[in-house]
Amino acid sequence: MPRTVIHTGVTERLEILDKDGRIDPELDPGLAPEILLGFHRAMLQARLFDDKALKLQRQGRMGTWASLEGQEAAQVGVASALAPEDWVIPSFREHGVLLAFGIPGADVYRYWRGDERGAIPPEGRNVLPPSVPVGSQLLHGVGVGLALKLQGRRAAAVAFAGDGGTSQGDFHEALNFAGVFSPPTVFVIQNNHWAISLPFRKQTASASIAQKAHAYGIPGIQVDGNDILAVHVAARDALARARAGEGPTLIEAHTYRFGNHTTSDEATRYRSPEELAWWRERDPLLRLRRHLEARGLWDSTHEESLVAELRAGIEDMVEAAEALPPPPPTEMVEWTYAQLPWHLAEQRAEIEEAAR
Amino acid sequence: MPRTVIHTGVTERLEILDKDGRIDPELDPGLAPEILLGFHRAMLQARLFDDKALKLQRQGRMGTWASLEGQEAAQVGVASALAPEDWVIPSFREHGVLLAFGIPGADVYRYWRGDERGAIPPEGRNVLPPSVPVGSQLLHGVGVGLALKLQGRRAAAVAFAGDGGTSQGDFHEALNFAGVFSPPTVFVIQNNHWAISLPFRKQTASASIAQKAHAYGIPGIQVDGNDILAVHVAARDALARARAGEGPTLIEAHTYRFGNHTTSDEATRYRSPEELAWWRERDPLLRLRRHLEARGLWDSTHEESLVAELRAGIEDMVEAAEALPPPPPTEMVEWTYAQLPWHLAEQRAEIEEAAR
Amino acid sequence: MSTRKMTMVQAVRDAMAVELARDPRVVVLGEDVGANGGVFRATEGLQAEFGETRVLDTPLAESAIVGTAVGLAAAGMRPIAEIQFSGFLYPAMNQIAAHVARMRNRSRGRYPMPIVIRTPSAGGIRPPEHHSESYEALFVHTPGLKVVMPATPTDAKGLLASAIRDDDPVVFLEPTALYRATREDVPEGEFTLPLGKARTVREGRDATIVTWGTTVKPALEAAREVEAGGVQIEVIDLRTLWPFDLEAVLESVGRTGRLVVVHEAPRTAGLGAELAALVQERALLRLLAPVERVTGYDVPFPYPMLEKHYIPDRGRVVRALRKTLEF
Amino acid sequence: MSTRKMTMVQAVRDAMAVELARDPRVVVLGEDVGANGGVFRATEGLQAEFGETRVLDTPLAESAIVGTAVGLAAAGMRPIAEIQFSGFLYPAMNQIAAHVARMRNRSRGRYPMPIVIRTPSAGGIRPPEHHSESYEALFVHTPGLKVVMPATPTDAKGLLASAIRDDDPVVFLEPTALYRATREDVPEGEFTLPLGKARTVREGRDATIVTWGTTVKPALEAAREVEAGGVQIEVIDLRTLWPFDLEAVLESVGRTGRLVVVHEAPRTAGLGAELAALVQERALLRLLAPVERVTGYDVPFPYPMLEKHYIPDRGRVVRALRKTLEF
Ligand SMILES: Cc1ncc(C[n+]2csc(CCOP(=O)(O)OP(=O)(O)O)c2C)c(N)n1
Ligand SMILES: Cc1ncc(C[n+]2csc(CCOP(=O)(O)OP(=O)(O)O)c2C)c(N)n1
Ligand SMILES: [Mg+2]
Ligand SMILES: [Mg+2]
Repeated sequence: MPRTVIHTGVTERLEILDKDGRIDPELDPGLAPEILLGFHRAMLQARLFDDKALKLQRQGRMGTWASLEGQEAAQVGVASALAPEDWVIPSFREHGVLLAFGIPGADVYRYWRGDERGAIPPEGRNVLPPSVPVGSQLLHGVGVGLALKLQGRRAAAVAFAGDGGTSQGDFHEALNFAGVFSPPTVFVIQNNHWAISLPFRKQTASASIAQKAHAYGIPGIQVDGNDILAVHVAARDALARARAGEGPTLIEAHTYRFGNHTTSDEATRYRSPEELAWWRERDPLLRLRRHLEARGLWDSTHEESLVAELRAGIEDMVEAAEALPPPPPTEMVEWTYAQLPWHLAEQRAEIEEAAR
Repeated sequence: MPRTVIHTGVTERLEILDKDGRIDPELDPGLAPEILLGFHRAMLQARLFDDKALKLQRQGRMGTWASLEGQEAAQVGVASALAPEDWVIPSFREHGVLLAFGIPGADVYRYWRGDERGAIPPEGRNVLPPSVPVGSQLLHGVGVGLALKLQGRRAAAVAFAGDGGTSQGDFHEALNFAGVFSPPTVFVIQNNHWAISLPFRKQTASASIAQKAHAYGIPGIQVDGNDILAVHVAARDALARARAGEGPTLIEAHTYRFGNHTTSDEATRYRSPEELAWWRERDPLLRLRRHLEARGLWDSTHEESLVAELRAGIEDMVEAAEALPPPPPTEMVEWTYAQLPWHLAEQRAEIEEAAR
Repeated sequence: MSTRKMTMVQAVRDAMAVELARDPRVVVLGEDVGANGGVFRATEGLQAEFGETRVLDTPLAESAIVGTAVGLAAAGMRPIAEIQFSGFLYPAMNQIAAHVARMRNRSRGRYPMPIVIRTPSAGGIRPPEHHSESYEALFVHTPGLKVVMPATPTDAKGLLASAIRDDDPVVFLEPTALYRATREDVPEGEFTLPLGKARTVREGRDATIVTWGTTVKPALEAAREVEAGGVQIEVIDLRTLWPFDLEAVLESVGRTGRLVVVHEAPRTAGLGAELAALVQERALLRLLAPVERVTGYDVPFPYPMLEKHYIPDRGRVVRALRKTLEF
Repeated sequence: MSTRKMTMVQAVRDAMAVELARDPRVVVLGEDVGANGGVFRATEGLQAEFGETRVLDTPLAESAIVGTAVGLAAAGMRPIAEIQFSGFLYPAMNQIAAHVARMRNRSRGRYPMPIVIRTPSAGGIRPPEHHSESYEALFVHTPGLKVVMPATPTDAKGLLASAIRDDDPVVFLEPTALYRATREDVPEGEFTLPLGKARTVREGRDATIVTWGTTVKPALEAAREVEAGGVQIEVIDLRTLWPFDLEAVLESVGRTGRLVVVHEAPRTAGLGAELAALVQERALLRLLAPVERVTGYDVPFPYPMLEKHYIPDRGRVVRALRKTLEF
């Protein structure tokens, strides 16, 4: 009786599609070929969209950009499990989630060109603007989930953060609130193993992020985040539970950012080419392509024509983004309050005078 | 390979002295009778000291008071394992820790009578002033521990919080930093099952606080916090590891506050007499007394004379606390900066003028 | 309109009860707001009346209380978040300043933040550290927030109801020292008072005092004392601290030519500075004397033994009035 | 004294290198301050030189960075905590305001807090949201802190060294837009400049501009432009924002009778308000015109497309100077 075990927390990892594109037969979710082709399309679009942004940035046509290359499966895997009435609460690197959830690419570009208007989601889609203060948005995921629950809606909220985000107090408070109030909220942590220059092993002494779920009495799972099937299945199941009133889940997607932290960063200062090479072999896109090819669903001709089609679409997005004239300077005071208070009315006049 | 267990976190609970005063022979730390009598004395002193404060408060001779009754073992058990060169970083309920660590009771009373001077520890003792913002002090425990480590001292820091404190982001950040930097810091959470009116089961969906240690890769243990031996042994071992450079520990002491949250609270509004009665049967003081009595080390005569002796000492503390004249009003500006800046020199003059 | 005698804390409770009944989007969340009814009883009985889904006892985490409110508001609710004491607003500061205050702007109106952050505030009840703070200037300086502090039960009810109905976030500071200081007839049922309007507590022609919350009382006492000397002092209770009723202030100072601002918060970069700055900017030539500030000192709010020397009292306001009148 | 050409960010680095070498109690902690040398390279090479126990790469948690610094300082160290951008000070606000600023006072001197909180600050580099903020007023309003913002490489070095040696906590705001804007000869080795002393950048008799950080440059440009009309404008760089050099300000305004305060932070309850309040309080009869404020607007710092319309520029300062001169 005296020295007793009071809790045993077991944490699992899910992998379905291995790096050579083979599916574990026992875990095969049996998705239709169109679905798999759709995953591939969305991942490729995300990669090309990202690549274009980096090019634009070098040309001075884009602001600071946080590249998602390498994290396509982690992002599309989740987005592909969303229903239109779900809510997305992103961090700043989830361009792939947004695109796959139906946010116009032109808006994403607008936002990162430095225009607040790019954060307005189209009617019928609920996506909060990117949250820059790391980790803080996870709490919004709790609140949105709670609102959906109070309103009796059959919808879920998905909130994103990175491995670095798990060190913030808000991560803890969000997961603890989620444990207590059981909102339909799925927390997706893309553990890309770096928070700028800090490697995951210095971010926490915990062996995984998934195991932190036990601290909150909620389910947690680690998935191979470069395995679109594992991510999709974990997200699908978590979302189904959420919508069914069974509460929150923590998903850790093990992945890697191939590029720099942002266009202001130089990753070679702090990480080795060997590590990068190791992860490039586990490229989420290649892996799915190998699988599709092995099943005779895909070949290089398909690939080439899809790339061309997606590139053309992305050029249109760039054009649309750049076609939008910058807002007038007075725009900056229009949105702070529902009605313009006296001091901002005065300041609007100042702005007009200064612009003259 | 696909669905694999990546982590198994086992959490244990330690109990040595049961509620009837019997020691588990396998776990008996074999402490000398003088030590056990010392524990009893310190716990009794804490209880009488607390009781006196409540009386003074009712007479208008004390400010708001947070009663420790019921938590004597959790506090003395830790304090009794401290070395003089260790650091104590308390919350606001640790009067029993302070007394047992050698802080003059008169100072503790002074502090709670509303006089900052009561927070100055005697030379040679390092105790930070009570920290009122719940949970925030745990980070100071990390910093103090880190300083001790950098300075190469063989000493440890012990930081205290309550069950409610574990919901704060700072708890998480502190334990995560501790996992990463491995300071000689022991975190003691007195889980008294209530944070004002919130019961522990609504504070977190986690089954215990101890298991949260797995989220940070550090050792955690739950102890029966009303069992002075279990608390002492867990604290002693954790402190020994800390001083030996083996890093931090999280200790959850399961206990109960018998009284109101503070003198501003009315606990009958939110908790049942049955619950209180259940815990009163597990009174930490009674339990040790039963043990001592069974071993022939104690009886009611001893008890009566010790109560009388301790009460007399406490009366002296009250007298000393009340004998200290209140500081002059200008005292309030003297300590904000090392040197009085111009604006506070001016404001000091204003205070003098206003006091005239 | 029927009325009932209420203390301020009862009026606060009443405003929430009425708005909870009126609008299903309103929810209350905070520490000890449920069975305990709040540590000051401001939410007494609300959970029993409206249920645990409308009145939520939260774990002990202020950032989470406000951050959850952000999500609730984004998804169409109108949360009232209680922070147990204003001293514990700091852990929520990131959520307040980075999200509550900015989400409407950041989303170009798509996600407004109709949130009220209620918090017992200011000094006078001799509590432990961090239970007596006056942080209005921090929130006034943070674009996107409105800031309100009532000084009477009626104002508390009407302004809180307006704050709850307002589409913008409101930091609602409740002076603990006034919670039970007086009872007065307060309208029952639905009742609002407009935000952004000051209240002239006493009319006068020789000097103006602008103040709010706990210091309205010493200001009035000082006005009466000084008036024994034959002058007349106007006392304005600002009520809405931002965006405040500059018109009322300028109108009054335009007549009196003399202004004393009284507040509990530390002086430097406090709201008194903004009042002084705006008045000298717009009425320099009307000023017969410098704007005086009677405030808390620039030190942490002292522990109970010295608290009464910190909070502006009648004597200090009288001295300032004399100084401005004799300038 | 030998000198070397340095940018501001090099000067900042140099100050830390010198103080780390000089005093074993000094430690640096923050996000990416190690191998990466800080996102602006302000700590470049320091970890290689002083080791991982003196220069600590922390997990991503600002409250923890500052809270750990509190413990370090209490136990005798002199931590320099880097917050990666001033926009991320908020999560650390509770530790800063409730502990860093109060621990000395709370312990009646037993636990002083010789902490420097360094943080890249203010706008002009077209970054994402929360990377351009000017929060000096929040810290000026918080008793117990000192606040510094340099505008030149030399000041950055000398003031940072003094801040590190100071026994009180200093919030040290580094204007990112000036990190690499200029290079100048900066003294090598040990070098300090006193806190609390303003720097007169340009002398003049007709109006005074008080400013700091990024807006010193547009202030100077405006001064030059207006002087073409035959007047002389004094420009004062405040450098230490609290407790600031009131004497220098009053001396100047006493001569010129006109004051324009220029800062990037939002206007309302900003530091400009305090300057206006103090100047009208102590020099009302010398004022020939109201104190003018040229500031950021009372909205969140805009995204890159509109940022240049937010930050006070030469044109806006010129207009304010003309207004005050023509009053
Ligand atoms: C509160 C806060 N602190 C610091 C930063 C600066 N910053 C931006 S991204 C980042 C690293 C984030 O790492 P992680 O959470 O792992 O996400 P990733 O960038 O890898 O996607 C940092 C430190 C920030 N945005 N917010
Ligand atoms: C940050 C913060 N929020 C709220 C409070 C008000 N408060 C004081 S004690 C307390 C409950 C603390 O519960 P717990 O941590 O379990 O400690 P206990 O009182 O049981 O010893 C609360 C909410 C506070 N002091 N600090
Ligand atoms: Mg990462
Ligand atoms: Mg408790």
